[in-house]
Amino acid sequence: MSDYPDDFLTHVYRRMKTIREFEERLNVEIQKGEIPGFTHLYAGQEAVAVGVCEQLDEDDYIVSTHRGHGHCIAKGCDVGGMMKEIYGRHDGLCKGKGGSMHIADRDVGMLGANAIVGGGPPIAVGAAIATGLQGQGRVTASFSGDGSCNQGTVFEALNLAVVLQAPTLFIFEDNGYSEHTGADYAVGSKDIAGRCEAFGMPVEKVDGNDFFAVYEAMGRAVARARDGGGPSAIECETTRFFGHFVGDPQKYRAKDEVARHRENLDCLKLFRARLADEDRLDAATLDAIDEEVLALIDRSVDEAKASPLPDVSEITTDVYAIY
Amino acid sequence: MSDYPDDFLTHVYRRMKTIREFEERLNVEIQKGEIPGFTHLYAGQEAVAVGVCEQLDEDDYIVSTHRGHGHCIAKGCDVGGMMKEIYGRHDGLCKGKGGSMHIADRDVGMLGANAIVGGGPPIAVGAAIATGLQGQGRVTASFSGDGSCNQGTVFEALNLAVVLQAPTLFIFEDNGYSEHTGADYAVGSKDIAGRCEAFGMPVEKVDGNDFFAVYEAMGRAVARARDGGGPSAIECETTRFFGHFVGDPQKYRAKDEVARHRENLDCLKLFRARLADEDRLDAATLDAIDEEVLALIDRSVDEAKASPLPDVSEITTDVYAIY
Amino acid sequence: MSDNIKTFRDALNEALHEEMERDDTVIVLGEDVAGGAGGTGDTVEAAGGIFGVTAGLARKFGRQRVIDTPISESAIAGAANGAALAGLRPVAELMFADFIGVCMDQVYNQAAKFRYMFGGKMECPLVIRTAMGAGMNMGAQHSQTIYPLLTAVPGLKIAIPSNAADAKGLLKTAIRDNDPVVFFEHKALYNKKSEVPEGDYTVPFGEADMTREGDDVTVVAMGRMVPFSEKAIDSLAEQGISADLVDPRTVSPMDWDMIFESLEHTGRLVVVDESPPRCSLASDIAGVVAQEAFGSLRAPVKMITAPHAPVPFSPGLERAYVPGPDKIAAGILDCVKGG
Amino acid sequence: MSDNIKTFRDALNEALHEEMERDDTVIVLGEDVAGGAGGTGDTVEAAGGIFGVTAGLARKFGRQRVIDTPISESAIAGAANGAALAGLRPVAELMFADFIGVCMDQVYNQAAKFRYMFGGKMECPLVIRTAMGAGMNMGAQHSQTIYPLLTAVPGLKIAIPSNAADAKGLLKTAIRDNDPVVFFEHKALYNKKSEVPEGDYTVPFGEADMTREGDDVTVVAMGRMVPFSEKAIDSLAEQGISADLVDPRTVSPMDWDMIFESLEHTGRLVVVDESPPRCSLASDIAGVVAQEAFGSLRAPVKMITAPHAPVPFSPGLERAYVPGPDKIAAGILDCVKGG
Ligand SMILES: Cc1ncc(C[n+]2csc(CCOP(=O)(O)OP(=O)(O)O)c2C)c(N)n1
Ligand SMILES: Cc1ncc(C[n+]2csc(CCOP(=O)(O)OP(=O)(O)O)c2C)c(N)n1
Ligand SMILES: [Mg+2]
Ligand SMILES: [Mg+2]
Repeated sequence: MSDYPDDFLTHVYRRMKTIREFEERLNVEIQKGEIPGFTHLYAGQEAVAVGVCEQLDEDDYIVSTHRGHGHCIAKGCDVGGMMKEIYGRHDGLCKGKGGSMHIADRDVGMLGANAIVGGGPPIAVGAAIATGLQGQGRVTASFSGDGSCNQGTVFEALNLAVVLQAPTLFIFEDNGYSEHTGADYAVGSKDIAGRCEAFGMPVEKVDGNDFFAVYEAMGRAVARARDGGGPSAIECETTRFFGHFVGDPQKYRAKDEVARHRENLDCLKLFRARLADEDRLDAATLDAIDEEVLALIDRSVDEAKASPLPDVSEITTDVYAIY
Repeated sequence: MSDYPDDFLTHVYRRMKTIREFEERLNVEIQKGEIPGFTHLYAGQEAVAVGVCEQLDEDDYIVSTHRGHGHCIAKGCDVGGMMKEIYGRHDGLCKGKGGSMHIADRDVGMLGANAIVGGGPPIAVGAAIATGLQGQGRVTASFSGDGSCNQGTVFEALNLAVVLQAPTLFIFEDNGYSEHTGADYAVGSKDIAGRCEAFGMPVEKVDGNDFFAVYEAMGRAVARARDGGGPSAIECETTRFFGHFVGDPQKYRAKDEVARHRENLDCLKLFRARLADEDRLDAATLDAIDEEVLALIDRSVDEAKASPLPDVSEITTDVYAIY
Repeated sequence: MSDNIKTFRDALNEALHEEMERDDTVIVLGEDVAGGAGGTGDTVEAAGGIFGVTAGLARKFGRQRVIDTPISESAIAGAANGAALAGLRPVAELMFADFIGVCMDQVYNQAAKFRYMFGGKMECPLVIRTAMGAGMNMGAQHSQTIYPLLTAVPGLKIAIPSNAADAKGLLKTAIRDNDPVVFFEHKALYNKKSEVPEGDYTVPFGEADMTREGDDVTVVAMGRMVPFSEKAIDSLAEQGISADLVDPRTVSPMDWDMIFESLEHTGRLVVVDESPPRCSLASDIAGVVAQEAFGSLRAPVKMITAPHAPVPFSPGLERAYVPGPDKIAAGILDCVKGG
Repeated sequence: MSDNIKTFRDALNEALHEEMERDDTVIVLGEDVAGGAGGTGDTVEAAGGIFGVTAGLARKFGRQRVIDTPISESAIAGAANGAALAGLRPVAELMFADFIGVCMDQVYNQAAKFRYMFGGKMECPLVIRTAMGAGMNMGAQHSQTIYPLLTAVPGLKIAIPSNAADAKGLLKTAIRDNDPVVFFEHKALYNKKSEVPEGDYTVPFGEADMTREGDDVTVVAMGRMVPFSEKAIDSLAEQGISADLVDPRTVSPMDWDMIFESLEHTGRLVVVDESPPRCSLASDIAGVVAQEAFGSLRAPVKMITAPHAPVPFSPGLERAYVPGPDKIAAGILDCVKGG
């Protein structure tokens, strides 16, 4: 870690912290009834999104999932625009038409969250075909969960990427659950990485709560892909700090599981501990970032609440309408 | 082989020969323009169908593919009824409504050919769930091709069978091609068995032109499944003696490939050679079977041609009609 | 409140309990239908299905008959098909109707066609239960009413209950039917309460229900559009307008006769469908009427549908997207005044 | 015979060649579209696609732009989506339209909805070409005309050419369009020859073609039903009956105006659709007319469709299943005599 410059470390910390506070705040606002719809929080998994996206340039692509806020923030989506979108406001990133599960921003290479489990990976292969053809060494990262990796579309994408040697990075976030179902039940082989390997691509399995582990594995995979070495996969073991969606009573988890994981597997805590161990950056610097992040989130919520809802005429714009 | 009784060997030979001659004759009739539609011939792969189905009882199930004639005959479908079906006659196995790609016969445990690549395996898992629940140790075999094993539905079926430990036998017939595309191209990992293993089931890879190899591997898999040991897979390397469909010019194959394979990989020849080697059954016995089979096929074609077409009123029977 | 007042959800749950009790070939499968599996906690006590419709089934009937699956809708629908061909009566849950896209083949090419393709020799007694509809701000991929896409498919039967009593009776009929049935449950109705008769009863397929009777216009509506249309019609009473309201309950088979008979009396037709307009149930009914009951029509047919757009997320947009009582009332008025 | 007489297949092939030449962001992908890959033989010389529509493209434009895929329709459609979002103009081949069932999600939930869900900031300029229709005894899973299922989906454009010239012009428009287009090619038309203008031209979406003009009835038909309807109409001339024949060419967008205008003149509507009746294009058009042009109608609308059944295999059954010229003529006669 000693190689990483300070500004990189503060940047990474800020990104992870921004995701965390974004989600913690959403959890509060949703329970207050301020936010419409169906929201899946990413808290706990920040090291994956940031570890992956820090290896990407702005013109590389990502394709995300129903649990996409973290991926969006990590890829550089505007936090204010996201918050407005989640509040359904007219100046949200998608004009309020998409919502939490459909945030996208081509300007930063974010090709879309996706409310269909397994919807993203085939799309990612297509983006990789495009950049492959355009020949600038750009890559596409595709996020999937442990549950998603039982959807047939995901395997088709893995195989197609191998056949075409499309520069795709398949990131599997194993947070142990798909809704109420444990990965130990639904993934018959109990081994996601082994599947990727069997489809013919190199794979690494890493501790998804350790930013550096994710970042470094992604670095190897991206280098290979940019170099014409084709697709790779990374399996990240991580944990979900909230329920599947906000309001989920989580009876299917041991009573103390979340508390234990918040204690022992919190990627932000681990990151700070690692910095402390290696005597990098002082706590005050990080605390100051915390303050800034909290202020940013406060501001984004205030602005979202103050922002107008879309005009009803927007219902039939942005689609070819024939009535 | 010395363990196998004579009547088993003659039975097996007759079944394989029946499939072969059924297909050879269809090839002729189709080119004469006598048979409607789109027909995929199974010739060359007989050892797989028969090796698999000989391990099954009548009340075990199979689920087949677009290239299903061999599976049907091996499972005990009436050859005359099949021929009539392929000719579209009213007394065909499916009243002429299904045709070559949609032959089924529940009475012999044949749950249907399927014109959708990858359509069958999920259905097979369901049949296996049913027999598993009914608790009589019955099993279901599911046939797929090398091309089919790139369809997402197949992977979903593999995983679901493992999760539920459903007594399903997944038979992959690698005949080297899906339509014009080589398995060496379309199967990114070039290894079907490895995929099955990665999904968590035991798998054997066998010479699909060797009846005994298929039969014995299937025996082990079936024994395990009947015993509550869950699903297994078998990858059978074999070859297609005709084009993808009748009329396919097969430019994508080396000019002499079919001739070479007919010479060296013909499962019937290999079966006879093995019998001769081990001094079992004389040629005359087998030649007599050949004669009987040819007579059976002749008769089935004659009867099919003589049989009436379905009455037009049949268009709207066997479906819930509201107009 | 009488004990017979139950939610739509509980009525469905009761139907499942009773049918599983009555017939041990009935099984239930889907994602989290048993409450989840694996993990570190107590899945048996967890709700059954994310909408709770299958709650308690696993505890009562065991995990052999109430099967939690991976997220593999093609395998779920396909396994239901195979189990049905092999003699069971599976009830598969497709969590959101929108997800039909990942398992459409098993529904429209397989289940729907087996009996016909196989010459009448195989039946596929399968039910696919699925939650549909807008109203909860779930966005474009979790809010659709895709029943027109499946009504178009010969071989499928399509049920769309609008109240708790019908939900229970129709689900029982669906489970006992020997053809594949797709059973659409509107998410916004799950918590709606109404009277549900005690014990075992069925509601036949192909028999519509007339929930309002009147003189000026025939309104046909399904699912959540039925209570909305009732509101609309009731609101028009003070203007002296009355209507027949036909709730088909199943749209395939469809009770055309009740619609045609009503039209003989009223001469005017309004069709209300939460789906976008093209190739919808609204245009289907309007089209059939224009052919079969043209002589009865005294005014242009009026179709009230969602606009030709995906379902928007933002609450105001979604509210305006879904035909509501006001819009329906305005449409009825329009139709009555027209012609 | 003039050089401009070409098959429907060759017209499509020409459009693909010209568009790939004109714009190097156009790529083609699908099963065997390049002729196959791997294996022991010579795939470059093999036909392009099993219907030969993409023949010669791989040789000319290379396998980077003409991509053979495994049998993975969800990945094909999904990859086309991703490539489109990333700036290409993919033309994906779905070998048979019936196969939509294994990739429906990528078409109806993804491609169709991106632009809307993402607030207008992303376009998905994608074409899915697919072969449809009965007439070749391919059975229930290889013979359907599933365009109603996709016409129902907001966000998709739907083209259904009926002749070689339109096939070429519409395919060019489809490729240049910034929305996803599903392009339906009737298998029984591939070998049909007709005049195709030289060089570059486009046929706009949403503009119908009137291929017959007359007084007694308006016939609307698409795909193979157009030549069949022409035959039917021509056969009625000796009985003194004449008809407008409207070929919409695209059914979404749909040229309603031409239909309404024709109806003002004729007062009678016959809709011919190879699909089964429910939620079909036939009932869609009939329904919209019953709302928008009711005043023009002097007789019941007549829908001529396939029966509500899967497509049967046996040749006699299949022939009787598909609306043919005789049945269409009888339907027109019926309509003209009625009301
Ligand atoms: C095709 C499809 N099936 C089911 C769902 C419902 N659903 C949404 S998220 C989810 C669980 C996904 O689990 P996983 O992939 O592990 O992601 P996580 O929620 O843990 O991030 C399910 C079943 C869906 N959205 N799409
Ligand atoms: C979903 C689907 N996609 C494509 C096809 C067209 N098709 C029919 S058979 C076939 C090749 C199948 O290859 P394989 O699984 O190896 O079986 P084989 O033909 O060699 O027996 C294809 C592409 C189809 N029927 N269904
Ligand atoms: Mg998970
Ligand atoms: Mg093959």
